[in-house]
Amino acid sequence: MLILTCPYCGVAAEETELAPGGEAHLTRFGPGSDDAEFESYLFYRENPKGVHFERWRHANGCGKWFHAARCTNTLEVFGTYPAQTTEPPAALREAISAKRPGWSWRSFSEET
Amino acid sequence: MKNHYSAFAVAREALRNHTGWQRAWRRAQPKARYDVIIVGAGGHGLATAYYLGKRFGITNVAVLEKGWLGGGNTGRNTTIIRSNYLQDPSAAIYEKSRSLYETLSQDLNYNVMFSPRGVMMLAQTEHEVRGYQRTAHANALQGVKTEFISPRQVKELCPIIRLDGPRYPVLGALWQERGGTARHDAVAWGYARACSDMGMDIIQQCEVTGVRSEGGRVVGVDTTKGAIGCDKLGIVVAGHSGVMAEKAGFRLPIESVALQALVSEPIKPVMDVVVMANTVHGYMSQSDKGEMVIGGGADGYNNYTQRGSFHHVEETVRALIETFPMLSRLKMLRWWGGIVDMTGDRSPILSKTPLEGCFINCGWGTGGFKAIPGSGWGMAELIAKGHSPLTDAFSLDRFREGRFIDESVAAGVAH
Amino acid sequence: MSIRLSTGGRFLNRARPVRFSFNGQRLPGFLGDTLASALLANDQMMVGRSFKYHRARGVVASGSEEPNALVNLGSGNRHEPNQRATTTALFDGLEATSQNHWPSLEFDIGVVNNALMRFLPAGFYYKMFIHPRSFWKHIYEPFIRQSAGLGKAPAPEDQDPDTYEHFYSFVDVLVVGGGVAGLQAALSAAQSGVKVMVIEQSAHWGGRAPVDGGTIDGMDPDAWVEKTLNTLKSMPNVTVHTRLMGAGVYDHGYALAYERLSDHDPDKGGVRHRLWRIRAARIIAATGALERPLSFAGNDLPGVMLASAVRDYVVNYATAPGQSTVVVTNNDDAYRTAIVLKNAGLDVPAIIDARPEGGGALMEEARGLGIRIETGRGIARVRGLRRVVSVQLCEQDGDGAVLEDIPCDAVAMSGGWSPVVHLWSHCGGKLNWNEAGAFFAPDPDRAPTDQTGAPFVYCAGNANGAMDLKTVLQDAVEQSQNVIGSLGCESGDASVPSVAQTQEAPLLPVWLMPAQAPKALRSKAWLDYQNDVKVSDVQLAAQEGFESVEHTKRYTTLGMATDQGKLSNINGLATLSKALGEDIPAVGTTTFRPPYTPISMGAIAGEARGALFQPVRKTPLHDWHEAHGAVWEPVGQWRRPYCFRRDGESTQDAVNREITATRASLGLLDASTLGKIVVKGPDAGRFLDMMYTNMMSTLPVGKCRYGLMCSENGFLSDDGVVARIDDQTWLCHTTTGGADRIHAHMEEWLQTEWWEWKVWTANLTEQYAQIAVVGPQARTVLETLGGLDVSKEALPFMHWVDGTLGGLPVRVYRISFSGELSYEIATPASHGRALWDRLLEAGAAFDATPYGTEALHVMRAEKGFIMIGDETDGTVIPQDLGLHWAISKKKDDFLGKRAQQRTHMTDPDRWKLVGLETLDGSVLPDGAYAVAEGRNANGQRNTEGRVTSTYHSPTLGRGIAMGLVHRGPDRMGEVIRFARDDGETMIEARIVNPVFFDPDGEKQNV
Amino acid sequence: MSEPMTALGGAVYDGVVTVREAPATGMVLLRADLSDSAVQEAVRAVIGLSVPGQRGTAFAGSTGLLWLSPDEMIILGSHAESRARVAALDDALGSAHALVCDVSDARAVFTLEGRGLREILAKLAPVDMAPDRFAPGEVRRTRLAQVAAAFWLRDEASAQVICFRSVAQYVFDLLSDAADPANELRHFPR
Repeated sequence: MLILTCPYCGVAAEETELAPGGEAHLTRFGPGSDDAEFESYLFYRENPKGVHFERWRHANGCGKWFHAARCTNTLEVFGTYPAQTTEPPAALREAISAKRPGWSWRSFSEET
Repeated sequence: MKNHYSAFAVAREALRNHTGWQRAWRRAQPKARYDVIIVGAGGHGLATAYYLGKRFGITNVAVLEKGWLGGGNTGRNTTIIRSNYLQDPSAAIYEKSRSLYETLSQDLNYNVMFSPRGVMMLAQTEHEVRGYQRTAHANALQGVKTEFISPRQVKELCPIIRLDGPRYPVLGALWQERGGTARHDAVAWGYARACSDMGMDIIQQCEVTGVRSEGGRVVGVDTTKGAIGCDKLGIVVAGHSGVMAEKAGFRLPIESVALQALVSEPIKPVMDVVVMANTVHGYMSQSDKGEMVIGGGADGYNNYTQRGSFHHVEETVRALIETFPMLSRLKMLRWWGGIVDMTGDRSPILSKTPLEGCFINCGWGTGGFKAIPGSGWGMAELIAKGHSPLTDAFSLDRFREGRFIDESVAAGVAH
Repeated sequence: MSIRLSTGGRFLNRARPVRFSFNGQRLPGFLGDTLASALLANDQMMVGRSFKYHRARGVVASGSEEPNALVNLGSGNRHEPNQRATTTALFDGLEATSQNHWPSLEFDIGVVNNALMRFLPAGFYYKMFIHPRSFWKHIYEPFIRQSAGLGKAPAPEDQDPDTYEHFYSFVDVLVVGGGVAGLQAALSAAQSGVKVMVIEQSAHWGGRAPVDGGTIDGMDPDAWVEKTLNTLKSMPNVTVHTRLMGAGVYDHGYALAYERLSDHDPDKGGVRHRLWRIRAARIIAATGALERPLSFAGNDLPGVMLASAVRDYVVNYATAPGQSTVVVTNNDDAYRTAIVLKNAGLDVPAIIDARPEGGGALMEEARGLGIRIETGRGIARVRGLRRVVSVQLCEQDGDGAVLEDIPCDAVAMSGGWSPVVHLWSHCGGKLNWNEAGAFFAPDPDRAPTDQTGAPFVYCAGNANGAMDLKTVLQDAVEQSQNVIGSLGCESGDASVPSVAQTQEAPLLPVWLMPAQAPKALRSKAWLDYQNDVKVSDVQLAAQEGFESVEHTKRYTTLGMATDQGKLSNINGLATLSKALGEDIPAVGTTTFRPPYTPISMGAIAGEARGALFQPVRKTPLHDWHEAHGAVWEPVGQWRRPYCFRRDGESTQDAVNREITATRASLGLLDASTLGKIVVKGPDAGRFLDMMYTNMMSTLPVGKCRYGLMCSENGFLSDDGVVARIDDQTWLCHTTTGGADRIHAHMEEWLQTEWWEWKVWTANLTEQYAQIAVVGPQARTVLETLGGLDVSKEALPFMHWVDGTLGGLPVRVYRISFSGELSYEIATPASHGRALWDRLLEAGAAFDATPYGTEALHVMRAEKGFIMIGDETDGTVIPQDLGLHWAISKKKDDFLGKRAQQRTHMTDPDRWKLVGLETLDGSVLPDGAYAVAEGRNANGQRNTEGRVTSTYHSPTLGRGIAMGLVHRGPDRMGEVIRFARDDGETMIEARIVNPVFFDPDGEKQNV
Repeated sequence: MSEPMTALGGAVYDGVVTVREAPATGMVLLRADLSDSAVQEAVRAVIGLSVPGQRGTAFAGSTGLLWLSPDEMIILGSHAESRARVAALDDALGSAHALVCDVSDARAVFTLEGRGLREILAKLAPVDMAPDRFAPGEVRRTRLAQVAAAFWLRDEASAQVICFRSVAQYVFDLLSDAADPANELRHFPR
């Protein structure tokens, strides 16, 4: 039973207040994209056993979408942050590097 | 030569204090190479190996298991067997599977306790009624024997059901008389014993750490017990398919989530059918031990812990109490979680992969146990011949073409 | 025989005698008894039958680990199976019956299994019943199921009369277990000021200490417990609860606790069970330890009990399981039992100690009391049929050669103690094997971790492997300090109470007695009493290659009974490891799953039963519908009238009447459930152009447009009429099911993809009641209400206007889903009922007829309008439905556009929407498929279409249907065949235009 | 014009606390960037109260402000005046990017009166109701059992709960059930 802190209303919300929204930071491919790009955008999700970035909505709360960095293997939460961004904040990535040396997710990794 | 199992054999052994029973499967060490390596000694992996030998005479096969055989979802599910699916490709593979279950105990000389006690899916809204009538029509043309039955018939088949629930009265049900359950561990053990008897090596405590390829073609695997060569590789590792695929150098359109199940304390027989109530997201059967076996919901987020969130259990239990009031005074004995692979259309993937000679079987989501024999039957053909009518529609490229196999259209969940 | 002692009994209230019944026999007891102690006090040694062999079973333990003493409790709609007698408090009028036997406890047919025991070893059923095939389902399985299954099911028709509830609690430190470890840990933690909650599963504080002796701070344990508890109760930051069991530990500090409020007093009133959902920053599991049985032949006979249990019954309940009790042990603790028995004036013929040198000070104390002590010895077998008659003494190191037969009527055994590590393990905590104590204990380096990655479960006392009073209290303080430190708090008082106790000699692991026991003895030495798993069964599993502990457990069913192996796991594991010739830690341990002990389903459901099972959503007109014969149809959580039945009418009659009346004159529909989402902002038009397949930005103010929404995957997901309110504002109608979903969908795209766009949305669905006024007289009735010009000129088709009708504030949309002249009128919900009443009043002259969802469906089908959920099912794209006119060609992007360009979506062979007319005028079956020639590669019949909607049209007096057909629109006039659900009988239908009624729209455009 | 009807016509239950459906209450929804000074100014001008901070409330007599999210606020007031208030706010907000709607009829309002109200809410909402964790003046959006709701404490003995109108009966039944005197815990200090 997860607890995630909503960056908008500041509530440490338990899972039953939240709705999961899948992988974060997807790039939308619309008309003009090729089949592979579009297929990947719709169906190929990161599925790491470890550090993951995902979307949540504070559905039974302020209604806002936010992002969470979470370990899918231990359920440790490295942090949450607003959805209006295209990549994880640098400070958060550093915090993760401190706890999970050598982590990587998509193009992001300890080095970046 | 292994023991032949029979009442006579048991009696004979009883008279000599059971000293004559041999190992159900040989203890094996990896050879340098095999014609086919199957990664994952769960039901699907073992069944694939079994039919490779049985149907195509390919017995130079190793089944590699990181833990203990049958220790994944095969041993964690609620053992429901049915084939009343809507879409043709699903109905085909699940019905093949169901029909193989009918004679599996005899084929394997191992009692898997297939119990065709009947499966009913309750229709509790007008929309569900229409959905199941559609399924019944489809099944009739697919050669799957189902019928849409009345509330009265529902009550006759399952006296503990409450028909006139205040929220969702039972308006009828989709009934498959030859659906049922089987003993999950026995399915894995029976296949393992038969594979071992054909000379195949089942190697437990052997984790695959890498996949070897040359010129885009698979040539072997690295394992915790050393490198092993092979011509063909079958990856059948529900819950960890993504992780294995990565080792093989390709990606899969799946996500891994936790699915929960629970059992009550055992009581004397009260329910001789399997009941699924999709409107309220609950399904239940009674095991031979007398436990009420209950399927819960899946989490909506990626998770490898084999621990689900409690609120799914809560939702399932309250729904079932509404349909089966007597449950309220039963006690829950144990609940647990398993990791399942979810695909974009919630249907499985049985397919070639970008790596030549490497085949994948995954994405069964919440419904894999019932498919074990059929999946093995089709997967073996796919590996041996390059394609199979049972698996063709479940190929990876369907996501690119938009050729989905969506079972949710008729009714909710796909357990 | 077992008896009640004339004095003593810590828990007994001798002033309060009660009567209870067991198998119909009325028996006496005292308040404070458990059912188990009361049964023993009445010499009821045999209390049940085992699962597989139906062997006689008696009480073996004194707590929640009890595997044998399970009963059917209560009667009628309060009947409950599998109640543990050892944790069931006695009350006046308690009714219990024993389980798993027929016809009676004493004479049980099932006991033939016992005679056949050698033929029914572990896993026998995997090897038998294979032929003939049909026999499994019809003969073998029913027999196995009937003979298994334990308790009797509650009656199917009975509703549970009791109620349940949940409670959310948030604490810094949750202490599970009210023994001295838990109390001390709570005290040291609380002194730092953090919020502490202490929960104890039983009704009594102090755990074993008061029974086991020693002194704490110079007080006897009882006094210390009372003092400490009073201190805790006096602290504002501490709450303490009894009858509240720590059931499960989940991620992020979530703990489930199970409170039994009235099981001990059913007439108390109020909820029966309360499920606590506790969020704790840290959990201290002071859950104690469980004593292990010893594995010798006949250790399952009624009268053979855990030494600690015998002690508990004497000290706590003044009940002596036997007059003459032999104690058998591999450790010093069991000597306490012998001493307690002796001091209670009972006979102890011998203490049989497997250790060659025996024990320490306690042994001397026992010897001093004149008790005979046999060291290096064991029990070859226990003699007796349904109760103990004698034990046969042998050398522990031998093969069971009998040295002497010692008469006795009870045996107290102790194989050492195992920490209760369930809560530690639930959330991933790992264990280490402790050689000296021969048990698994928590490995502090592999603790369960919380959302910050920090360990959040700590074990203290016995649960942490600290096994004597002194180290228990030291460990409690130490763990408590660790917890406080990990929370970054100032640790308070870290002093440890002084303890005086008797030193104990080391234990000697004994996994089989005697060590060289032959098969004959091993096959009578029980590991799992309830499931009848014996030492020989585990050895057979190993012989057959079931080497993993999980395999063995599943093959033999060891530890899978209702006690979940609390007594059998370690003994079974040790037996397996010996059989495999491996160390115990190498073989590993099985995972512990919640709950710690079974909890009621009722408690899990909590308040969500009956009226509170799920919310029912009601429109402002709900009560009127209810009062006027509404046949309800659940639509999501809404209830919508399917139709309104009048006296004597069938549902079908009512639907036909409603349609006819509406088409002839005037119908009224409660459309309040339709979603109403307002979208406003400089970028609102641009945004809606992305949401909808059609162009919404160009919609003129004052006009309406029908719009389609697709998922990004291309499939049609919702539809509805959009109205342009002003320059920057649109109002989007959605389907009933769509309101919340579509609003969330809009917000998702605005917040996570186009957050730069200036757009606000609000879901106004429930602000308005909305009523459709439909039929030739629609305009007249609105004119009768007055206040608004709704003429053809003032309010043309697909326009809207604000104003008042009959004095009520309204917004009127001139739209039609029926093909009739039709207005949808929105008014604030608080005026909805008033508007409805006025419409009925004004409409009376025109036979104003309220109609339901089915009439709505039929009328829209007569006009060939699609319905989301009927024509669509998540696999249908707008192009399949001939809705190209609603898909903008001008826009280079909208959600779903790219998806609809994929090969399979543009395939000309897709099934497309057409109308269907049966040649004989009958109604096509719902969901029927059109059959094509031949079969596919899997032998399935080929199909070329399916029915999506099918109705009897009272307007046309025939069956009408819509369906998706292979290249349908190109095949107008063609006759195709639909199969009935037998797959054989065919119905012929002609492909026609889906608009069956008023194709030119003359009725709606008046 | 007819008298506005509330969902339950003022239903009442007397238990550990008194659960009462409040009379028709005016509610205006404001969606705008609440940190925008123009927006704050407009609100102050029309309502006479300052925009509260995160999860905050502001009250003056029957008028109140509820912070629902960084861009969402509810203005409480008399039911009769809400339409006028919408117009006034629209004027005051001028060109600012904002959405103002009358939502007076979209919700049901309940009052809880009595010292036991914290434990009533703690039975239904996954919220720490301890006095040192949830104080008067804070508004909490969460769920009550199976539906979304929001509540705030006016003082230790009175709270207000709002939920959507369609589930008013469900929420009233929930609160009444939780307030059954037979199930009182006295969990929180009073």
